[in-house]
Amino acid sequence: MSLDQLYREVILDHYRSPRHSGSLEHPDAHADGHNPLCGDEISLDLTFDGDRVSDIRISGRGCSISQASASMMANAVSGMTLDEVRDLERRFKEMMSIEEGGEEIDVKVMGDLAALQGVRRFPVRIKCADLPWTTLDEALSQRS
Amino acid sequence: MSLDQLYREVILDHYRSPRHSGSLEHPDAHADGHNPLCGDEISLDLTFDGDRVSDIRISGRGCSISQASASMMANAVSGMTLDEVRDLERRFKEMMSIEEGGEEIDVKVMGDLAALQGVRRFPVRIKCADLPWTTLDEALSQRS
Amino acid sequence: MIDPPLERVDLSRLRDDFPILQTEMNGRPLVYLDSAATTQKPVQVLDAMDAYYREANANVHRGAYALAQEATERYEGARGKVARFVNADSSSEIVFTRGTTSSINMVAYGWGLHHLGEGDRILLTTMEHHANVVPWQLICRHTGAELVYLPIDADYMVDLAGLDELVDSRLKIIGISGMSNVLGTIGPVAVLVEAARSVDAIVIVDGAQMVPHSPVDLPALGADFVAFGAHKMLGPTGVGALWGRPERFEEMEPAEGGGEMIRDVGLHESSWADVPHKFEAGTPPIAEAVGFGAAVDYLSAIGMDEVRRHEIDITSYALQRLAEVPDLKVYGPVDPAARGGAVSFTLADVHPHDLATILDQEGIAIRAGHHCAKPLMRVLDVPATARASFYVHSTTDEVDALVSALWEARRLFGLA
Amino acid sequence: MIDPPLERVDLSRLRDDFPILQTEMNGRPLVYLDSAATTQKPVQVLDAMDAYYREANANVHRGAYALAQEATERYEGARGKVARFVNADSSSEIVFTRGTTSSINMVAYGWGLHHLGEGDRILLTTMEHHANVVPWQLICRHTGAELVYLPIDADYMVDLAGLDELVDSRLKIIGISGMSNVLGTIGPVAVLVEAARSVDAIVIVDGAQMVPHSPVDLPALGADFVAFGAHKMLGPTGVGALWGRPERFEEMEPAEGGGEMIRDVGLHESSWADVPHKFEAGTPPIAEAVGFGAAVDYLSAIGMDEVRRHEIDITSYALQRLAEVPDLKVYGPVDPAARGGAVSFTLADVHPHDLATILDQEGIAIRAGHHCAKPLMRVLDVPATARASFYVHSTTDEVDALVSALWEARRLFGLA
Ligand SMILES: Cc1ncc(COP(=O)(O)O)c(C=O)c1O
Ligand SMILES: Cc1ncc(COP(=O)(O)O)c(C=O)c1O
Repeated sequence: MSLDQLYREVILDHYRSPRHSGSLEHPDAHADGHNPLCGDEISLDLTFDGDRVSDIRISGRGCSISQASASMMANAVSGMTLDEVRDLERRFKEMMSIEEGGEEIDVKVMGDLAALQGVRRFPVRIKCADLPWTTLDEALSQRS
Repeated sequence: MSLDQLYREVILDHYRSPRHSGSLEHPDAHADGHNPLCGDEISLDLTFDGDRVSDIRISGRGCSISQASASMMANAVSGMTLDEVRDLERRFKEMMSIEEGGEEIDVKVMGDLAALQGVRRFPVRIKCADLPWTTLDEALSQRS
Repeated sequence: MIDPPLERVDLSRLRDDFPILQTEMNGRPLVYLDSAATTQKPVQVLDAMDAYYREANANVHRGAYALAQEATERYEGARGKVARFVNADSSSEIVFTRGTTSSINMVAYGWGLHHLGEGDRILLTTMEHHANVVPWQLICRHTGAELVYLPIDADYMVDLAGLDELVDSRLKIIGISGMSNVLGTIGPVAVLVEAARSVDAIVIVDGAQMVPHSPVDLPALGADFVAFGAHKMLGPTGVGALWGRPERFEEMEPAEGGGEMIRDVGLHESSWADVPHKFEAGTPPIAEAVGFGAAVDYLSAIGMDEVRRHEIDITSYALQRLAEVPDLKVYGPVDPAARGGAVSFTLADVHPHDLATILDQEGIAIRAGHHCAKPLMRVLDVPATARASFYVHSTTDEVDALVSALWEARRLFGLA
Repeated sequence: MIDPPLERVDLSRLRDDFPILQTEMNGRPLVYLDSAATTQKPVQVLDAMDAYYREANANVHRGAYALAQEATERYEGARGKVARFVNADSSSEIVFTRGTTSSINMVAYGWGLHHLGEGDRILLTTMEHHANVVPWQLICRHTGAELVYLPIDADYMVDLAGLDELVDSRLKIIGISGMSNVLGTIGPVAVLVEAARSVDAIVIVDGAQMVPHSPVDLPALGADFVAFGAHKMLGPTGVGALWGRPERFEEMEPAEGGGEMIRDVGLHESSWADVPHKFEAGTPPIAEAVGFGAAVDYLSAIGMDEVRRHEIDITSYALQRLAEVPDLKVYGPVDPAARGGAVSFTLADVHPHDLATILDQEGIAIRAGHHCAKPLMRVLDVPATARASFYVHSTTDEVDALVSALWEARRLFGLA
């Protein structure tokens, strides 16, 4: 049943206990994301150690999909180099856009994020899953 | 043919050679009439000798119906007492509103104005025929 | 046409008039519980518009041919119908606009901009729709006037305790929702009208929800202006109305300029047509007004007393059934007679958008979000609510479907 | 749907798409020669709106259920169609409005009110429609700016001789009709755009007649804003569009406040959504936008080059045939390639309203009056003109019927 696929336990877990929650006092980069259609909000702080994300903190309000996506993203990118972040971002976008029954998701690479693939079947909600990523994009673009 | 009935010679004659045309330098009453729907305009000056219309002058721009109606009206009311004017006004309104085949028009009383009865069959144009009369109404109401 | 008045039990017969209610959503029969956002349209309304275009379409006024005359009669006829529906004394008390939002902006720019100055005050409530907040913020910027607010109390009613303190010579305008689209709360129009009278302020009622859902006699309401729209009362999008007292309309300047609203236009100066045309610049929404007329005909055939009675019935039932769902919180008055049929709620920590998605899969359309009432969301201390809202065609079966789906949401979110 | 592109000879086939063209007026087959006032609608447009209400009606944006998503897609899809029709670079260059008048007022209040001051100037021409005159008069009152005008020359073209003198640092806005609804004259947009550039003024084109009647590439036109409406291009009443350059839209303030146009609303301050939604306060004309989309689809299927070619053909023919009628005077350029299909005329001393009545009896619909261009009527020194205007479905037979009826008018008025 597709709703069960959408609201998998791992998603609800990230929704209810978001990882990397909070903000940083002296972030190297910051961005606020906002989905004007549904009102979801994400606020994102980053620090870097050279080319590497040394810390990431997120605060926000919104639906389980946007908040879980943010928590999973924070988990994943923390400690990654910028190139690795870009690569993951590309893979995530791909996952959200490919047809069902298309290319398999590489669960090893995607980790918890793979749980979001159910969102594809709910086109209205794809923007929710995307919001943290577009916000991250903006924060990174500030830096360069 | 009803158009021939509408555009009778007497109407075109009043349209082309309006009677009592012009304005008065010291009118006892004055009113401007305007049909916002078609733009027809009537400007009307009156002097009185006691209870009697001693002079009436009209200037205006508009279709054959409104201008002929004004000219015919001026002809008719000139020299009339106020009561006679009111009476004629009532008869005119009646003529414009009665069903075709209804009460006969008293041509003796109405004179040239009877020629306007064809207008009834063109509801859009009734306001044109009415314009001089509503303007006269306003001028008279100023006086009392 | 349906025959007035319908028996109470026959309201369900109306459903056949609404083609969309025969369709499915996500493979399930559509359960449309979003009438507060926009209503569905009966065939009578669709046919009136279609017939207008097929038989009578022409630009209105000024047309000297029969077709233009017919179009004008249908358009002005619709104005007469809407006027009678709200018990106006004359058709000229009804200005056709683009919708409720447009009607309120018309008063803000047409009356507010010309009558407000530095230090003047506009009184609103914290339950207002953005349509009755933002236009006044814009006017404050232009005039130096300021906004003050009446709060909402613990029973979700407008709190009038501080009213007296706010009523003084600075008060020029009171804006009040006749019925909240979030809480269902009926606004205290009568009290505010009395307060306004004492200091010669004007009252504008946001009637977007009030006019569709209850019998209204606008002149008797005592307000100066009432804004409402067709699409929330079975009519089409693209048209609304502003009812106003004749003397207030006379004080009001046109907010837009153009054709139809003029008496004369010179190169540098112009003069205006009479009310209501003075406020209807340009080609009006002609077919939409005709549809609006057909919508009020339809509602009148049911009878607005009956519409209101049905709304109280279905809302009572919904409030009762929703109370059975654990962790569900309703935001709004508990007494169905003190409120309309918009029922906002949250379910534990399930975000309203997640609720909407879950219900959507069951064919149930509800709204989730801030409902264009962000200030109220802050008062309620929630980012959003879910909202089910009813109209003449709503049934208890539909409420039952909603409640079952909420149980399903509980299961999906692991709420024991 | 009709198959693009139609052969030239096949345009008459289109008539079957217009239900009203199969009807009668005063017992005669309707000869509709008033497309400049409003156009008739093909079934494709009526069906698109009807289908919207029967299958997809819901309020747009923010809806988390499938029906609302579908409604949003049809609404935003229509924006995309209109954008492509005018060759806009992006959908966000199209703001949906209530119509041409509303679009111009939006620029007047949204841009003019915020960028004009005492002594600034707005340049118009004496052939403008009231919709492109009165809004600027209103803005002048608010800002202390003043209006200046370019006259019309003996050939009914905009007289540019005095232009240089008027182009200086005081000039902030130029408003120009892309095509006159009275004279048919095509406005000298390119020349005015160049003039405006030299002093950093903006140009707004009244495209009410231009966009429906000729192929347009709005970004290439060089203007800053172009206003147009659906009902004069086979679409419904109640909706229009404002095309704008992105950078100008950024400079522009919302003219109306309400839902949909906000990012956040506080009690005293609000922030705006992105363009184009920033300018679309309240529930938009959804079904009407859908109808607008269907109308541009229909026109695109014909091909706008073909539309223009047909207009030149039928206008040439009409000018030729009208020249045969003694005492008939045409007001407008003689070269069909320099003009649109609105042909104004007078016949001896027969008042245009009398002409319209006479033609009406023959089933022929023409307009008589000032055509919302009173300043131009004073220039032409007539109280009114009669006007026949054409569109894609107009035929030479209809022109012939017009001409015979004019002979009948001569007889009735005793013109030898
Ligand atoms: C040249 C021109 N501009 C503006 C308008 C106004 O358009 P609307 O009445 O649809 O707002 C019209 C049509 O009446 C027109 O012909
Ligand atoms: C209470 C209230 N006021 C105003 C509005 C605005 O109406 P519209 O969007 O039709 O202009 C709405 C509906 O959205 C409403 O519910």
